[in-house]
Amino acid sequence: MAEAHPVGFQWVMEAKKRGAKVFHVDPRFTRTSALADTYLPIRAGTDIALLGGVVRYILDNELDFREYVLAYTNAATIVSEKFADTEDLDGLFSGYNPETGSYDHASWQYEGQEGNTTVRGTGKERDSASGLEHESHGEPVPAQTRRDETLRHPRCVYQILKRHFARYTPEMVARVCGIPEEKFLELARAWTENSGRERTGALVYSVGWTQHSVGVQYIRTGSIIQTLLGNMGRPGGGILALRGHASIQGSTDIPTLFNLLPGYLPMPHHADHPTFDKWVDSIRHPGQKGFWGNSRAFAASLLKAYWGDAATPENDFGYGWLPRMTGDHGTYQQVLNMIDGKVKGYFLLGQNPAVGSAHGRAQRLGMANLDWLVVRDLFLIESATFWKNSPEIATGEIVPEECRTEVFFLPAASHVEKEGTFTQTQRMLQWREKAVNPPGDARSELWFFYHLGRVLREKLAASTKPRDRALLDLAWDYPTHGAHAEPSAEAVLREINGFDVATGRPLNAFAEAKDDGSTAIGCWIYTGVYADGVNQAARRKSRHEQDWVAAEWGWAWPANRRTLYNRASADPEGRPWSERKKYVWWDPDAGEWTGYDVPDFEKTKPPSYRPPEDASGPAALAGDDPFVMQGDGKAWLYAPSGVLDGPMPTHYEPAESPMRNPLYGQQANPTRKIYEHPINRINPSPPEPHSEVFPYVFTVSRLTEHHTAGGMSRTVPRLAELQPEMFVEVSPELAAEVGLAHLGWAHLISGRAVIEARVLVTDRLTPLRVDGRIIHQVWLPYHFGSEGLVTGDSANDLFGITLDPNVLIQESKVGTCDIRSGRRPTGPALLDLVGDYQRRAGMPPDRKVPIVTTDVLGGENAAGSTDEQTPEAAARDGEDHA
Amino acid sequence: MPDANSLYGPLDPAPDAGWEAAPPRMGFFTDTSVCIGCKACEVACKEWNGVPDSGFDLLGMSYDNTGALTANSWRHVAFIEQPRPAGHRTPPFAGDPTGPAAGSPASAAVGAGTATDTGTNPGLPPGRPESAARMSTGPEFLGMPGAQPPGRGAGAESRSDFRWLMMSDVCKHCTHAACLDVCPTGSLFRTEFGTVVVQEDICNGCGYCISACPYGVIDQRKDDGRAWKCTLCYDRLGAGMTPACAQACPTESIQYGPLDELRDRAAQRVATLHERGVPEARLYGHDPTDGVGGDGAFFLLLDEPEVYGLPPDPVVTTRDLPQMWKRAGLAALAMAAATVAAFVGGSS
Amino acid sequence: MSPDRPVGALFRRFRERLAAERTAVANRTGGEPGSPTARGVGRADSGSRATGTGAGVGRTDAGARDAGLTPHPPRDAAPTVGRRRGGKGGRGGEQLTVPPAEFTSYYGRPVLKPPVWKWDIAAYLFTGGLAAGSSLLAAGGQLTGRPALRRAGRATSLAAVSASAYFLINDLGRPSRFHHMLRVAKLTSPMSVGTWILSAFGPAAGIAAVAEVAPRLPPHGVLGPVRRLLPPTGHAAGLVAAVTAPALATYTGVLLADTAVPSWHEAYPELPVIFAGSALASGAGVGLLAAPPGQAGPARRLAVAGAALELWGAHRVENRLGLLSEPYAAGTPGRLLRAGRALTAAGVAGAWLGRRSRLLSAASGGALLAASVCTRFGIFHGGVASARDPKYTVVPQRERADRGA
Amino acid sequence: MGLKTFIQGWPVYRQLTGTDPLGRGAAAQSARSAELTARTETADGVARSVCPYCAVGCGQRVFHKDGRVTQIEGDPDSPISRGRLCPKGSASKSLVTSPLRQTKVRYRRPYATEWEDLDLDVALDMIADRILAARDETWEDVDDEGRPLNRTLGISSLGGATLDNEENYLIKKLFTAMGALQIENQARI
Repeated sequence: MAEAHPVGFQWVMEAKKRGAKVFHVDPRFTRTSALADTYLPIRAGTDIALLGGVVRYILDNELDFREYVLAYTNAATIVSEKFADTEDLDGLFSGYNPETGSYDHASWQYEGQEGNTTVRGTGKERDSASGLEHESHGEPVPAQTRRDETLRHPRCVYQILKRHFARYTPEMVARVCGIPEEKFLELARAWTENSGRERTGALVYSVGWTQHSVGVQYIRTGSIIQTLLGNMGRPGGGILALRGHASIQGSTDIPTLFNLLPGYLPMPHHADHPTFDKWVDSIRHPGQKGFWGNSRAFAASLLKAYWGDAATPENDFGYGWLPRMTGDHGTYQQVLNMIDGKVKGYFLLGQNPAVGSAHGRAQRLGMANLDWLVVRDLFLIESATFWKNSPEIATGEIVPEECRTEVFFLPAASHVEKEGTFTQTQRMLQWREKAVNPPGDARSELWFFYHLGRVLREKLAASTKPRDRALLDLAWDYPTHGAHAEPSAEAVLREINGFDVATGRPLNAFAEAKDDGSTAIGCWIYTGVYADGVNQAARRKSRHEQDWVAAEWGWAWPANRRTLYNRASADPEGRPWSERKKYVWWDPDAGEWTGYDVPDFEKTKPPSYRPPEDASGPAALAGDDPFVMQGDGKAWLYAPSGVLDGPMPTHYEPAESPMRNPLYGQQANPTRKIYEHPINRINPSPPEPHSEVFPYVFTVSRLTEHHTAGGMSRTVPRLAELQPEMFVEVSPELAAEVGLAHLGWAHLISGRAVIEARVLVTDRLTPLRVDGRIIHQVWLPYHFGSEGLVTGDSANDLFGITLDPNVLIQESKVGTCDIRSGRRPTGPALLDLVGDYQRRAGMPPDRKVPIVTTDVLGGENAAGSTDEQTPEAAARDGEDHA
Repeated sequence: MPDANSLYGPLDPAPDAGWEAAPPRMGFFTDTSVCIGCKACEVACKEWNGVPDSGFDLLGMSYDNTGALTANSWRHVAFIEQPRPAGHRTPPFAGDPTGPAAGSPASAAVGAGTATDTGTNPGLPPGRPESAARMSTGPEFLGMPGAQPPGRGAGAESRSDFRWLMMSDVCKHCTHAACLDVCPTGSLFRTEFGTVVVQEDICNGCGYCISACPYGVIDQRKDDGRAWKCTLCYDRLGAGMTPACAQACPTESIQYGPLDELRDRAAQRVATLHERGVPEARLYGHDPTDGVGGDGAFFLLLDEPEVYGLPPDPVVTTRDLPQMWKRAGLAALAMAAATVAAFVGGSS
Repeated sequence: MSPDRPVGALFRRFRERLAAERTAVANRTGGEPGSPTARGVGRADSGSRATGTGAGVGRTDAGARDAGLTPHPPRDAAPTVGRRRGGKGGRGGEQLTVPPAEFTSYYGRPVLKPPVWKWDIAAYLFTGGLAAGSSLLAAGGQLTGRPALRRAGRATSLAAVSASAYFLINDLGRPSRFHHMLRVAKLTSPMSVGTWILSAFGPAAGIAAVAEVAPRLPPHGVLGPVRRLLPPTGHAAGLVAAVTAPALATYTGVLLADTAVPSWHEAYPELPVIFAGSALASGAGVGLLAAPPGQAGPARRLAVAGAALELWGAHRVENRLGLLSEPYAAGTPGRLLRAGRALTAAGVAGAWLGRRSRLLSAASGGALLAASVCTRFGIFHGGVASARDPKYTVVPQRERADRGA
Repeated sequence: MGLKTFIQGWPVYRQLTGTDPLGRGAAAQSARSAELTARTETADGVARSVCPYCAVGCGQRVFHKDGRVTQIEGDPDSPISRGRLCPKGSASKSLVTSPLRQTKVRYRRPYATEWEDLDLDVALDMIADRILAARDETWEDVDDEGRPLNRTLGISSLGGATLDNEENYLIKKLFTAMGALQIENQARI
């Protein structure tokens, strides 16, 4: 955190000053470790084993915050007797289908609801990253579930959890993670001792967690701990995702993602959502509890915002115009399609996949096989110059004279040359004022897309093709100003906020959304950012003039709420759990919820409220159901649906690992998304042979002095001089083993590429004793590329493409490689070296990666081919580190 | 009239430099125990003061690629990797199969030899491998690093302990500033805030200040010939603003304010750290009775000053200036006498 | 002739001779060329880095002994560190048995910034002293009726002071701003004081020298009055110069001492004495070169006085300062100072033995001048070396701090 | 300048007559130093902005004069950052004023080995033509069961996560309307 989010880290130091204990878990000793009270070096890719150990420690010693757990979680709920755990199936859950490499969730359901799930073969949920749709939109679980408040029932969630994590003992944690037992126990003790009624503990992660083939389950494990300890919805608690880009949160809220529409509404799927009603019902699940009950209004209002007058109840608000998904259209699928010549044109908008995405070589070869490429950026980044200055030029894989890609580079306006809002990592929108005009041809994306749309509509004006109606009928009349006819960002923000179609009055809350076309809302969760016709995101009331919640600085969605689910900061009766930790509470005299923050609850719904049998939507939430977006108003320790790779987290080895999974016969995530493409060779892992060809584990992350792919830091002398060269950090032990010298050269080889770097021999890295053997890990920054003031090989070139099944985020935080002293070969010799390793490791182009590695299913090794497809997900942050 | 302590001893420098009704003396307190080594100070300083870059070479001095305070780096963040206990923290590598503690010393020894063109003179001279190694391992280190491969050196059997020291160095703005006193043009002068500033419109690059500074701070910019160093953002102070580095510092490692307040705050901080089991915490440059009359920019350190590249006990050269003039006078008289004798005495 | 030529030439010859001698020694002691000491020679005026100094010290001594040159004296006053390193080095070091440095510093880098003064400041130390010495000689000659001494003294004084001005301005980072020196008058700044001394001395020495052309002016016509007025003006100016000369010669000692450079600062009691002596000796040298033996008596006596002061001072700094004496004994500075001592001795001896030989007198005059050059450069580079090596900054301060603690 | 004022401006004179005989401070101050002011004081204006690097969302104050950014520093009012910035945030001025920034449209023809210039409006027009061509070439109306698809898989987009919400909104709106489905973002990575 100190490394990648230094200014955020000031609050950790603040807490430390007040006596908080800081633990840091990271494969390498970073600037954060230097300031932490305790640092735990861990084998990359084993966090679930560590966190699972903590879960076990909590349950075995009954250290959970029992009142909280009973009232606010599904711990007491009884699960179907059909459910079989990884304990019984050697690492698989019940319902696994080796053909599709995915799960049928029927057996995971609560007792008596086995027939309820809409989810059968989840292969298509995976391909359209739609698993978490059910977590965010709520799986249909009727209010009344069978519960055992004593938590003794063998099939209640509490007991199932206990059994599931039974084998995550301190010894096992040591065996898997390489963390000595004493160290682990110190962490477990501190965490539990500092949680409960009087104290809370916070959990902070970055993409060190998300960029894994089991990334979502990492975070699930964290949630389970924080929920058991009663740290959710309470001040000083929670799980904080430190995301890596100024508006990456906004990029998921108002997504430019293939499977999402603004406000986490799913992109329609050609098979599942033939009609507007089917689409809407798949979101709101008629009869279900919670705020998604209103989603018909949100959906209708979005389409109204898109197509204005042309969107009417009669034509389902133009639902028919929406493009339909048929499966995986994610960025990595796109790149492979580019290589296969299926994609004509590619827009890169302030993004540098040639350096920033996994498998840089595939990225660049894909770009080299387009008809045209549009790059909009501040600088000539690697992705704009791949045709003249990429590693593939040296190897002869790209020959400028033979590369047909037509490239348009359009200079972009910087953050001070345009106005608009960023949404930072705590969901807070902050408006930026414009300081100066952009230089020369530089323009904002707002300008580019507004005018691109204008030109397209002019060109199509005469068209009678039905396909063009969506463009021609688009509501696209934004006021412009200035010499460049810059569209008004405030006008767009108004549309995002939503307005009453008749009067144009900006809406104040998403509760005002209507499903009859009388309201238009660009992104329903942002409704309120323009409340009372005022740009709330532009508020800049000094922190000195308001309380510590600082509710009048910027605007946070939803409804300017700073802490989600904050109803949980009060007990079931609505009283603060403790005076020290009071945040939001029920005021009986005023008859309303009050506190420091905007209560995340219907303001006047008393704690004592119990819904009538037939209630649905928000009305079905009881006065003590704090988790208002959940189908049952409860926090889920066990997820009967929604998480595609299991109702509970399970440790799987990374897709590339030098180790056999010590916990189960199942080696890696059996539902991970893999691409079998000649260019995407995955290094062998046990039980496959030849894993010893790539004996070392490598992990990559950020340096404080650089930003992501370097486009905004290697171009700035102030930053470039602070970390001027690509390097690799190795432990003295590994240096001695391989014969590496400090500041000498080394090159690293994976099944995809070979890169070189200067060597830093440092005691900050250590070998780990894991399952009876020594594992060496090396660390690399991934900021370097071939352009800019300082250049170097790109660490991301080493990675293959394997994705988390829930959100289709690549595993780019851990891989296997070999490391050798000296510089890498150049030209064709470089390809020979990689080829030689591929031969030795047995990685032919048509290699099938074994998915199931346990014979519990009768030993059949199903290849990870996937079935047909479907929608959504909250994707997570690109880079930086755990 | 000049103060009795004009050349040595406790002194409030601004009035002594002729500032009547001077504001309270302002300064820096840099608390290295909360420094995260982010280098925001280096960048913020360069942005505000328009300081040129100081070389694009990987120095191999841990994460320090700046190397030293120079005319082109007015803040410098030092990084020291030591396989040594860090206060109350659990040993980071306890129980790990680590080898002998020779990684840091050996790497430091290599780092000692690197160089980069800082664009300044003398800039960043290379160092002595042995004392570099010693910095990274402490007195127990024996033998020449680099003589044996990393990880095979002498020292503890395994390095369970480890700490990473970071410290943002800067001009000390001494109470008795030798650079200022020896400056023949009055380019270096004492501001009303008690700080020491080079006036770029006056400096003629005589270089005297560079030899006079006991901390090795001030330095000469090659292409321009003048001497440059931290001004404690004199222009910002005039506008009632905080110096750029202190304003940027994310963790309040760099604190700016009236020196008296800072000294109290620092004393309390040391006390707190001692309570919390960090006995190695000590102040540096805070004492008005030290060799330079106390620094306007002082530090909380976690190891001996020399480990951070600071002189252990600097004394301002002008302490002895009266003596020097006396000696020169005597020598001059001797010269005259000798001449007279040579001409009047003797025959031929 | 350009004022810096003779000095430059002299200096170059010295470097060549010492270099030759060094390699001879290196060969005899099996020291490979490119060894730290060999590099040390090349370092003399290059301003490049002194990495190997530590390792070099011992070898230089060993080499020096084998070469039959004056070994540098035992360092009784030296703190433990200094002695051990000396002793160890004395046993002749192969590369890997360099004793561990018993001090710490940040990546072994210098704590101080070594002086940025180029060799022309060292040259100025000489020319300034020469100007002072010769103007005293001139005044003496003027008052005791020794016109040869007067003429030579005045001429040399002007030449030397002009050279001084050139060196000083040439060393500035911003020569065009040399006049900023006159902005302030600071007693705390030896360079400021020196500037004002020079501003008094320079013109006086100039006028005195110009006055020497009076006899060559036509007795009648416009220049007639000038011819009559010049001599008395010259006399006055000569006396003014002579009065300021001792200050000019000795302030430079303070100039070097008033720095953080360890071996300069600690030598503050001696430096003015050395420089005074060196100035006298060089002045005397001029006398011996220029004056017929008949008039050279005072010069010979001055030479003795100067040599005495210079040798006494030099001996003190090479022994009294303990560890901080090391830089004056080691490497180039050591060789320069030893050469200076030898030349001074030779010069004095020559001056007395050659009382009747114009040639021998002149030679010893030259030797004295050369001696002065060597001494100045030796002292200069000794200080620079002490600033380049963190040892000389850290060890004494650490000991002081520990004593204080 | 008269001789009198010259003399009085002479630091030596000020030393002799003033409160600073040693010439250390008041007497030695130059005219420039005496008039020195922070350029933030003389800026034409200051914009309240937000750091463009990571997602912490630190407040920035952007000072500008004559249409040029003259200083970017932390906003002390911000409850998030309290006026502090990391090295990247602190380097923002260098980022936006960098001489390396491209300010002209660059165009690379197929098979070309060098960039050439192109007028912005022409570029926009050419891009529009290529979009329509790709769209026509790869348009899918319905799947094999006749269910609507309304899309093209011939166009891809990958957006960075430093774009404004307003920009992302228009991007998604326009691409969706033209049937381009393969719109992705750093958020996936």
